[in-house]
Amino acid sequence: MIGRIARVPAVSLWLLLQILKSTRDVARASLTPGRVGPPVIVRYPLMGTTDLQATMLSWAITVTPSTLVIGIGDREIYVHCVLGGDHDELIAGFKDMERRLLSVLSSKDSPERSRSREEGSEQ
Amino acid sequence: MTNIGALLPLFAGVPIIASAAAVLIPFSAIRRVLAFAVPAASLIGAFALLLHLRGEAAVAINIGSFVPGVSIPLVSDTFSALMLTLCALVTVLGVWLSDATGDIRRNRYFTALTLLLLGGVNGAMLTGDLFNLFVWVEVMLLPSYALLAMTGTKRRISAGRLFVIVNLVTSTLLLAAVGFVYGVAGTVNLSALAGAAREDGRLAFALGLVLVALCIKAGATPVHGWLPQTYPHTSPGVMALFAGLHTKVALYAVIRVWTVAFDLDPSWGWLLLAVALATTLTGSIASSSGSRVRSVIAWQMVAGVGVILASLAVGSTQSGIEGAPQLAAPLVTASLTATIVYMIHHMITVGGLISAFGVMEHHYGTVRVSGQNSLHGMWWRERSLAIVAVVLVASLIGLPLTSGLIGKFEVVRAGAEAGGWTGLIMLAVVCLGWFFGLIAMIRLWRRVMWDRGASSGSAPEHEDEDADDDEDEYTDVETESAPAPEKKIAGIAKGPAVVFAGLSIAMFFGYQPLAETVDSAVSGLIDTRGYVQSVLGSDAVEGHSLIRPLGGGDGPIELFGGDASFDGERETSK
Amino acid sequence: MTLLLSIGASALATTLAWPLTRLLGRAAGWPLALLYLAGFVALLPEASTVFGGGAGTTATISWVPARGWEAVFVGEPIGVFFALLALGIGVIVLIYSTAYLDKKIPAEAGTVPAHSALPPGTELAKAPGYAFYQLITAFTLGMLLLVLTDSLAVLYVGWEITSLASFALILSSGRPAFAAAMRTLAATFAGGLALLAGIAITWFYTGTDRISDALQSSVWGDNVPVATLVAVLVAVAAFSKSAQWPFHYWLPGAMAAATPVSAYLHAAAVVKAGIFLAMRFSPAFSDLDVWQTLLISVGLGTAIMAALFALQKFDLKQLMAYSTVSQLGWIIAAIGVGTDAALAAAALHTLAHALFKSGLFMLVGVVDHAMHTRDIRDLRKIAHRVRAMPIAFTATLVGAAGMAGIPPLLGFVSKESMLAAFASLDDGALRWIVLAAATLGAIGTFAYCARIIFGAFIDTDPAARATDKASHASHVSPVMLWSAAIPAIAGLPMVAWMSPLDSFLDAFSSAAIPRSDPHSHLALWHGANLELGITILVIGVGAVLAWWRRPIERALTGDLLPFDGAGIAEASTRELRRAGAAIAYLTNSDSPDRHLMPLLGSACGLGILAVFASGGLDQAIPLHPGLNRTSDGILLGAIAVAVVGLCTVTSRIGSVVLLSAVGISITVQMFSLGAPDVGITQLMVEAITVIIFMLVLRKLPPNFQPPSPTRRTAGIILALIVGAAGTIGTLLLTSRRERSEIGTYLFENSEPITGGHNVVNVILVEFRALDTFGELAVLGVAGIAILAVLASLRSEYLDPDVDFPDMPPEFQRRSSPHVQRVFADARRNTVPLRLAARFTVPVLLVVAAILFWRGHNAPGGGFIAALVASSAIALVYLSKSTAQVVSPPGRAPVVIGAGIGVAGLTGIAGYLWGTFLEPDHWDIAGVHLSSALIFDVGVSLAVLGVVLVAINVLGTDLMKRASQTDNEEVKAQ
Amino acid sequence: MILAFTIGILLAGASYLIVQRDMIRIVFGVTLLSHAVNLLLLVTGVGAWRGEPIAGHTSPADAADPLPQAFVLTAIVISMAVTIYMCALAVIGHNDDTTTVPETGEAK
Amino acid sequence: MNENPLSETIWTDLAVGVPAILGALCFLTAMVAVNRVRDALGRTNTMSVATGLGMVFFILAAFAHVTVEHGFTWVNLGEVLIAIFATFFVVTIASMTIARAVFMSDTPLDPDTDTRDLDE
Amino acid sequence: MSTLLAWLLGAALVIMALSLVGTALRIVFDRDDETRIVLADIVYFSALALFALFMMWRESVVALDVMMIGSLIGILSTVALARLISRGRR
Ligand code: NA
Ligand code: NA
Repeated sequence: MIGRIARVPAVSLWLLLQILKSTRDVARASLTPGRVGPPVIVRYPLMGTTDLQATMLSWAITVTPSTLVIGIGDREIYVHCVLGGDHDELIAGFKDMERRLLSVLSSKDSPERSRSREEGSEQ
Repeated sequence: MTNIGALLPLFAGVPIIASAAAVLIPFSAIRRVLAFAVPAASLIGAFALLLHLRGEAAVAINIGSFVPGVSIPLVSDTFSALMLTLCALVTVLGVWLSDATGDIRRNRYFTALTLLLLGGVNGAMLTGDLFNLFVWVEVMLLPSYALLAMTGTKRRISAGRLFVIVNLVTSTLLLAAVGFVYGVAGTVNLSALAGAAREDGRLAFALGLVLVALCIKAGATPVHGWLPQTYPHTSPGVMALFAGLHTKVALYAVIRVWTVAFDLDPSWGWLLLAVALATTLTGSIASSSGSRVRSVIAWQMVAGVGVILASLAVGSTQSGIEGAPQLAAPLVTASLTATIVYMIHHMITVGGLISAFGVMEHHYGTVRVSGQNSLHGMWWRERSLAIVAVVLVASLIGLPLTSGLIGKFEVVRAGAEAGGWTGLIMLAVVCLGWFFGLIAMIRLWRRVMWDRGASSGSAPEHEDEDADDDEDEYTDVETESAPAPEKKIAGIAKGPAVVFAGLSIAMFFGYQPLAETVDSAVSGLIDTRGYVQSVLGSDAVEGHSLIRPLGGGDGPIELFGGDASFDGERETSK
Repeated sequence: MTLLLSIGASALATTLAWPLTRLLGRAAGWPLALLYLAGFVALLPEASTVFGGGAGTTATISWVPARGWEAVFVGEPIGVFFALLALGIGVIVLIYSTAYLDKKIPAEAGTVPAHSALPPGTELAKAPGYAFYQLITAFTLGMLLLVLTDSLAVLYVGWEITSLASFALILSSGRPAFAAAMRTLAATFAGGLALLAGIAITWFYTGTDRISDALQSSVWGDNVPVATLVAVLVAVAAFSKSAQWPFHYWLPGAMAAATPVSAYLHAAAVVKAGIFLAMRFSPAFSDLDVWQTLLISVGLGTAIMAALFALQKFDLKQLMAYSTVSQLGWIIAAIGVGTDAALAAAALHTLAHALFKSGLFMLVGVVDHAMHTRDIRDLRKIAHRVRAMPIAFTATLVGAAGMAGIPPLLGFVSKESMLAAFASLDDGALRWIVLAAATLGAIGTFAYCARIIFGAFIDTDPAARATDKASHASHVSPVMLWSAAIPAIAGLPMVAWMSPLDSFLDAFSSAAIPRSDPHSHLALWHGANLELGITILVIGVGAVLAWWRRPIERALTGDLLPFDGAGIAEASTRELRRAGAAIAYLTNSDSPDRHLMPLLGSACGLGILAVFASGGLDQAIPLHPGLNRTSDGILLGAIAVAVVGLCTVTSRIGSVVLLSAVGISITVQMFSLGAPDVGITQLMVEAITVIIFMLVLRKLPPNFQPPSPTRRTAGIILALIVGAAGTIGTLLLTSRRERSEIGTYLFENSEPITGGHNVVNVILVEFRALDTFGELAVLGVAGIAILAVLASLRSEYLDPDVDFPDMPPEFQRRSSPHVQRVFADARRNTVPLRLAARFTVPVLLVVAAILFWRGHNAPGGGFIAALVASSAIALVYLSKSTAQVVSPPGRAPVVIGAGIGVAGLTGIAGYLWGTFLEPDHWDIAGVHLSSALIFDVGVSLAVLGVVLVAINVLGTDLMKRASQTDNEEVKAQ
Repeated sequence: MILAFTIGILLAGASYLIVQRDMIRIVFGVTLLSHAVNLLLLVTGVGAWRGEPIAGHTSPADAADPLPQAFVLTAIVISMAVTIYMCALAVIGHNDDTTTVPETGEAK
Repeated sequence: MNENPLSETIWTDLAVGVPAILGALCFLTAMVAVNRVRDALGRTNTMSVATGLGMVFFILAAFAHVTVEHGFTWVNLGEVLIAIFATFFVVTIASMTIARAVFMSDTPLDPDTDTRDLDE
Repeated sequence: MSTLLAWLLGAALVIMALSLVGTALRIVFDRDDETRIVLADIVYFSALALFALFMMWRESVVALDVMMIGSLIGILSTVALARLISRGRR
C-alpha cells in the first residue's frame, strides 16, 4: 500500500511528461505544413478489471493530447489517435501507461498486476 | 401600531404565503377555502384601508425601516386603496367563476397561482419604487402565464406562448426603462422622482419608456393585438381575473407615473391622447368582428383601455399652461376623475360580461359566435342570465341605470372641460367608439342571445359572415362534444355575473359615495405632496430634482429635502 | 311637487306593471291607465299655471351632489305640454291594450310558434308577453324624465331610456322584428351620442347643468361656431328620434311592434321626443342660420319623401308610419322657421298629430282585428267593409281628414298656421321655395290620406264585390273601438273650443322664443289669404290624385330611391365588420412577430420622438471620463461574432453553442464591471440553462425553419433600428452623471447598519429584500407553472411517442456489431462520468454551503449557493446511465412551497421586532446571525425547487408516466 | 463608450431572433434581450468605477454602484425562471413553431 | 481577507506571467489544431490541449497572482487544487462523453482514418 | 504592476483574444454541429482564462472562486452538449 502511494509522484511526473510531449507533437503537427494524422482508431484490450482502473486509464489517455478514449467496453477501450502512428506501437504505449497506472491502482498480487507483468515480460 | 402603513406589506405577503401553503396543502377542500378566503380578506383589508384613508392623504412604510429613499416604500393613498379594493373584489368574483366552471377542482395548483397573482397585483398597486414595480409585475405575470396555458381552449398553448413572449419582452422593456431612469436620476423611488420628468428631458424620455411598457401591458395600440389574441383562449374565470387585474394594474401604474413623475406634463399629453384614441377606435371597430364570444369582449377591453387613457391624456393637452395643477384645475380634476371612474366601470362591466357569457360557454360547451356549433338562443334558454347579460351590455355601451352612463358622463365631462379641438376630437372619437361598441354588441346579441340556431327550422341568418372562423371549440372536460345539455345553468354559477351587474346598477344609483371617494383619490393624484411626504418624510420638497449632472459644481444636492436621517443611522419608525 | 307626483305615478306604474300583469293579465292596463290618469291630473295645476303665463314650480331630487348632478324638474310650458301628451295618450293606449292584447299573456315574448311562419310585415305581437306593460310604462317614465327635467344629465338619461324602451318593445315582438329593433337602437343611439356631445359642449361653454340657465347663456349669440356645432348636434339627435332623413328608415321597420306600441311611439313618445328636443333648444338656436336651414330643408324634404313612400305602401301600418315621418317633417320645418307663430303652429300640429295619429294607428289595429289583415291588397278582397265597421270608418275618416288638413278639423287649423309661418319667412326666394315644397308635401298628404280611407274601407276588387265576407268580420271589443276612435275624432270638437288653446300657445311660444311677445289667435277663418289658397289648391290637386290612386300606386311600384336607409345601415354595418376583421387580421396570429414588431417599433418611435421632436435631451452634459476598458473591446468582438452567428445559424445545436458563447462573454463582462455576485450568478445560470436547453432541444427538430425573405428582411431592419436605438439610448441616458447618492449611501452604510461587507448581498436580503421576496416567488412559481401546465395536457400530446431513432446509420456503417454493442452500453460508458460526479458533487455541495454562509460578507448568498447546489443535482442527473428523477415525485413542489413560505414567514416575523421583512441581528455564541439568513434559506429552496421540477419534468418521462398510470402520487409532481 | 455598442449588438440580435418563427429562437432572442438589459442596468451605475462593492476591500472612490448589481441579480433570476417556463412550453407536442398550433389535449 | 502581499520582483512577475503566456499558447495551439484536423473526433481530441493543460496554466497564474498580491492562504490553495482537479480530471472525462457522442453520431470521420479495429 | 508583467499579460491577452475570435468564427462558419460543440468547450474555458487575465489587472475577491466554480461546472455544459449530439441518448 505504502509502496503504491510512493509511486504516485513518479507516475504523475511521467504522465505530465507524456502530456507535455504529446502537446509538443500536436503543436508541431498543426503548426507545420502537411497533413495532421491520418488518425487511427485503436481497440485496446484492458488489463485492469475495476471501474476505477478503466476510468483512470481512459482519463490518462484522454488527458494526453492526441489520444482520446471514445468508448469503453467490458474488457476493452477504443482510442482515437489523431496524429496516427503505428497500430502496435500505440497499443504498446497504452500498455505501458496502463502498467504504470496499475502499479498505483492495484495491489501487487492482484490478477491484473500479474497479467500486466506477464504481458510486459512478453515484450 | 401607530403607523397603519406597516400593515401594507401584508396585502402582498399574505397572499404569497397563502400561495405557498396552497402548494403544500394536499387537501383540495382547504385549497378551495384558501382561494376564496384570501381574496376576501384582501377585500376587507383594502376596504378598511379605504375607510382609514378618509382622514389621511397617504400611508406608507419603508420596508425594513431603512432610510427613506433607500428603502423600498409601500405607499397607499385613496387611489391605490380604491384599486386594491376593486382588484380584490374582482378576484373574489373571478375565483367564484373559476370554481363554478371547475377550474379549481381540476387544477391542483390553480389556487396557488391565483393567490400569487393577487399578491403581485397588490404589491404593484402599493409599491412606490419603479424597480419593485417591475418585480411585482413579474410576480403577477408568472402565475398568469400558467393560468392562461392551463385552462381554456385547445389553442391555449399557442396563445400561452404568445402571451409569455409578449409580456416578457414588455417586462424587459420596462426593466430597461427603469434602468434608464436610474441611469439619469440615480434613483428609482417614485416619490423622489416627483415632478422630475418635467424638469429634465432625458428623464422624461426614460420615464416615457416606462409608460410605453406599461401602456403595452395595458393593451394600447399599436401593441394591443396580443390581448384579444390570448385572453379568449383561457377559461372564463381566468379571463375575468386577467381582465380585472392585468390591464388595470398597468393603467394604475401609468396614472401613478403620469401624475407623480410627469406631473401631467402638457408637452407629452397629445402623444398619449393620440395613442389612446387610436386604441379606442381599434378596439371598438375590431370588436364588431371576432368569431369567439370572448374575443368580442376582449376587443372591447382594448377599446375601454383607450377611453381610460384618453380621459387621462386629455387632462394634459392644454398647452401653454404653467403649473397645470393650479391653472387647469377643473380640467385636470375632470380628466383624472373620468379616468378612475371609467376604469372602475370597465372593470365591473367587462368582468360581468365575461362571467355571464363565460358561464354560458362553459355550460353549452362552445365559444363560437356563429356557424355550426355556436353559442345561441341564450335569451330563450337562459332568460335570467341573459337579462343579466343585457344589463352588462347596456353598461358596456353606456346606457342609463348602469355604471356605463356614469362613466360616459365623466368621460364626456373631461372632454368638455378640455374644450377646443382637442376636446372635440376626443369626444368625437370616444362617441364613435361607443357607437361601434353598440354595433358589436348587437351582433353578439343577435348571435348568442337571439338566434335559435339550426334547430329552429330556419337557417341561421347571415351565414355569410365569419367564413374565416377557425375551428376551436371550448373543450371543457365535462361538456366536450356533448350536445346542449338538458340541465340549465346552475344558479350558483350565475352568481358572479349577477354581482357584477348589480354593482354596475348600484354604481348608477349610488354613485355619490363613490364619487366622493374618487374625488379624494383625484385630489391625492393632483397634489402629490401627501404621497411624497408619506414616503420621504414631511420635510421632503415636492418635485425636487435629483439629477446631478457632471460638472454641476454647486455642491451636493440634498437628496431628500435635507432629511437628517441620511447620515447613516437607520431610521426607526417604531 | 305636482311634477314629482306625476313622475311618481309613472314610476309607480313601472314598478307595478310586472306584478299586475302576473295578477290580472291584460287587464292590468286598467289600473295602470288609472295611475296615468292620476299623473295627468296631478300635472293639470302646473299646466294651468304655466299655460297661463305663470312661473312653474321646481323640484329637486338629489342624485350625485358631489358632481352637482341633481334630478331637477321644472314646470315649463313645452315640457308640461309633452308630459300631458305622453300621459294622456298613454291612458288611451293602455285602455286600448286591455282589449287588444291576447287574453292569455304568454310567459315569454315572441315565443308564439306561429310567428316564425308569418310573412314579413305581418304584425307579430298581439301577445307581447309579460314585459309589455313593463316596457311601455318604462317608456313613459323615460319620456317624463326627459321633458320635465331642467338638468342636462337627466335629459340624457330620459332620452336614452326612451331609446332603450322602444328598442325593447320592438324586440319583444319576436324574432323577425330583430333587425328592425336593432336599426332603431342603432339610429337612436347614434342620435343619443350626438346629444351627449351637444350636452357636453353646452355644459362646458355655459358652465351649467341646468337647461334653463344654459339656454339663457350669451354663448349662443357670442360664439357662433360653438352655437353652430351644438345646434347641428342637437338637430341630429332630434332627427334621429323623429325619424327625419337620414334616420327615417328605422320607424317603418319598427312596425313589427304591437299596435299600441306603434300608436304610442308615433303619437306621444319616441318620435315626439325629437320634436320636444328641437323645441326645447329652440331659444338658443332660433337665430342661427344653420338651425333654420337644416330644420326646414330636412323637415320639408323628409315630408315630401315620406309622402311618396306612403303612397307606395300597402301595409296600413307602414303607410301610417311614413305618414308620421312626413307629418313630423312639417313640424320640424316649422320649428326651423323659428318665429313665435311658427312655434305655436308646430305645437298645435304636434297636438293635432298626437290625437289623430294615435287614433289612426289604433283604428288600423281595429281593422286588423276585425278583418285579420291590414294589407290594402287583401282588404280589397273583402266587400262591405264600411258596413261591417261603421264606427271605425267614421273615426278613420275624421282622423284622416284631420291629417289631410281639411276644414273644419284641428289638423286644418294647425296646417294653416304652419303655412302661415312659412309664408312669413323674410327671404323672398326661400319663402317661395319653402311654400312650394310645403304645398307638394300637403298634396302628398292629402293623397295618402285618401288612400287610407279608400284602401281600408272602400275600394273593393270587382271579383270580391258579390261576396259578403265582411259579415265574417270578427267582433271588436267596444273598449278597443272607442279608445281608438276618441282621439281620432277629438280634433273635431276641439276646433269649436279653440280659444283656451290660444293662451297655451302663447305661453308655449314665449317659452320657445324668449324675446317674443306672441298673440296667438286660432280661428277656422282668417280671411282669404295665401294659406287658404294653398289649401284649396291642395284639396283640388289632392282629389285628382286620390281619384288616380290606382295608377299612381302602379307607377310608384318599385324602389323610389336607389338605396334605402335600412340598406345603408346594413351596408355600413357590414363595412364596419369588414374593417374590424381587417384590424383584427393585422394581429390575428399567435406568431409573436406581429406583436413584437410594433412593440419594439413603438419603443424606438418614442426614442426618435424624444430626440427630434422635443429637443429635451440635453446633450451638453458630457459622458463621464474613463468608461472604457480593453476587456470591453475584446468582449465586444466576441459577442458581436457570436450574436451574428446566432442569428444566422440554422442548426439548433449550433445556436445553443453560440448562445453559450454570448452568455459566457457576458459573464466575463459582468466580472469586469466589478459585479462578482452578478458574474457568478450568471455563470451558474448559464450552466443550468444549457442543461434545460439540452433537455428541450433533443425533442425538437435538429434545424430551425429557414426564415422567409420577408421575415429575414424585416428582422434585419428591426434589428438595425433597435440596435441603434439601444446604443444611442445608452449613450444618452447613462454615464452622464456622478455617483448616485443611494449607491454611495449603500456602500458606506451597509457594514455599519447590517454588519455585512458584501453590499450587493446586503441589498438583496436587507435593503431591498422585498424585491428578492417577489423574485423568489417568481422563481418558485415558474416550477409550479410548468407542473400546472403540463398536468393539463394529455401525455400523447405533451410528449408524443416518436420511435426512438435507431443508431445513426453512419455509426452503424463504420462499426461492427460488437463495436456497436460496446458503444451502446450506457452503463459501462458512463462509468468515468459517474466517478467524476462522485467526486465533484460533494465538492459542489460544500462550496455551496460555504457560499451560502459567507454571502453577507463576500460574494455568495442564497441564490448563488442554491445555483451551485442545483448544478450538483444536475450533474447527478447527467451522469446517471438512465434518465431518472433527481428527487422523489411530489417533492419539488414541496421544496418550492417551503421556500416561498419560509421567506414569507420571515417577512411576517419581522413584525416581532419591527415591521414586515425588517431584519434583525443576533450574536449567538459569538456568531453573527441575521434573520436575513433565514430569508436566504427560503431563496435557496425556491431555486432548488424550480431546478428539480425542470429536470424531473423535462428530463424524464415523469409527466408521461403520471398521466398514463393515473397515479396521484406521481401526478403530484 | 464601448458597452453601449455591446448593448446595441445584443439588442439587435435579440430583435432579429424574437421575430422568428421557432419558439426556441425566440427564447434565445429573449435571452439576448435580458443580457442586453442586464448590461444596461450595470452601465447605469456608471462604468467608470469598477471596484467590487465589498466594504473594506474596495475604496469608496473606486467602488462600483452596488444598487444596479442588485437589480441585475433580481432580473437574472427572473429571466431564468421565465426561460425555463418558456422551454417547457416550447417542447409541448415536440413542435415549437409559433405559426402553427401544437397538437395538445387536456388532462383526463 | 488575508493581506500579506509578497514583495514584487521579477520572479513574481514571471511566476504570474509565464504560466499565463503558456496557457494562452495552449489555447492558441488548440485553436490551430482544431482548425487543422479534419473531423469532429479529431477536434475533440486536440482541444484538450486547451481545456486540460491551458486552463491549468491559467489557474496557476491566477493563484500566483493572488498569492503575490495578498499572500498565501490555505483556502486559496484548496480552491486552486479543486480547480485543477476539475479541469484536469473532470473536464477530460467530460470530453470522453463528447467523443463517444460524436463517434456515435452521423458525423463522417476523416476518410483517411484507420478504422480496422472497428471492423472486428 | 510592473512593466514586465504588463507585457507578459498583454501578450497573453492578445493571444487569447486571437484564439477566442478564431474559435468563435469557426463556430459560426462551420456547418458541423459536433465541431461546434467541441469548440463550445474551448470558448467556455477561453472565457475563464480571459477572466483570469482581466482579474490580474483589476483586483477581484472572487478570482480563485470563479476559477474553481467555473472549472467544476464546466462538465455540466460539456455533458449537456454531448447529450445534444446524441439527442438525449446516454
Ligand atoms: Na486527448
Ligand atoms: Na426579465
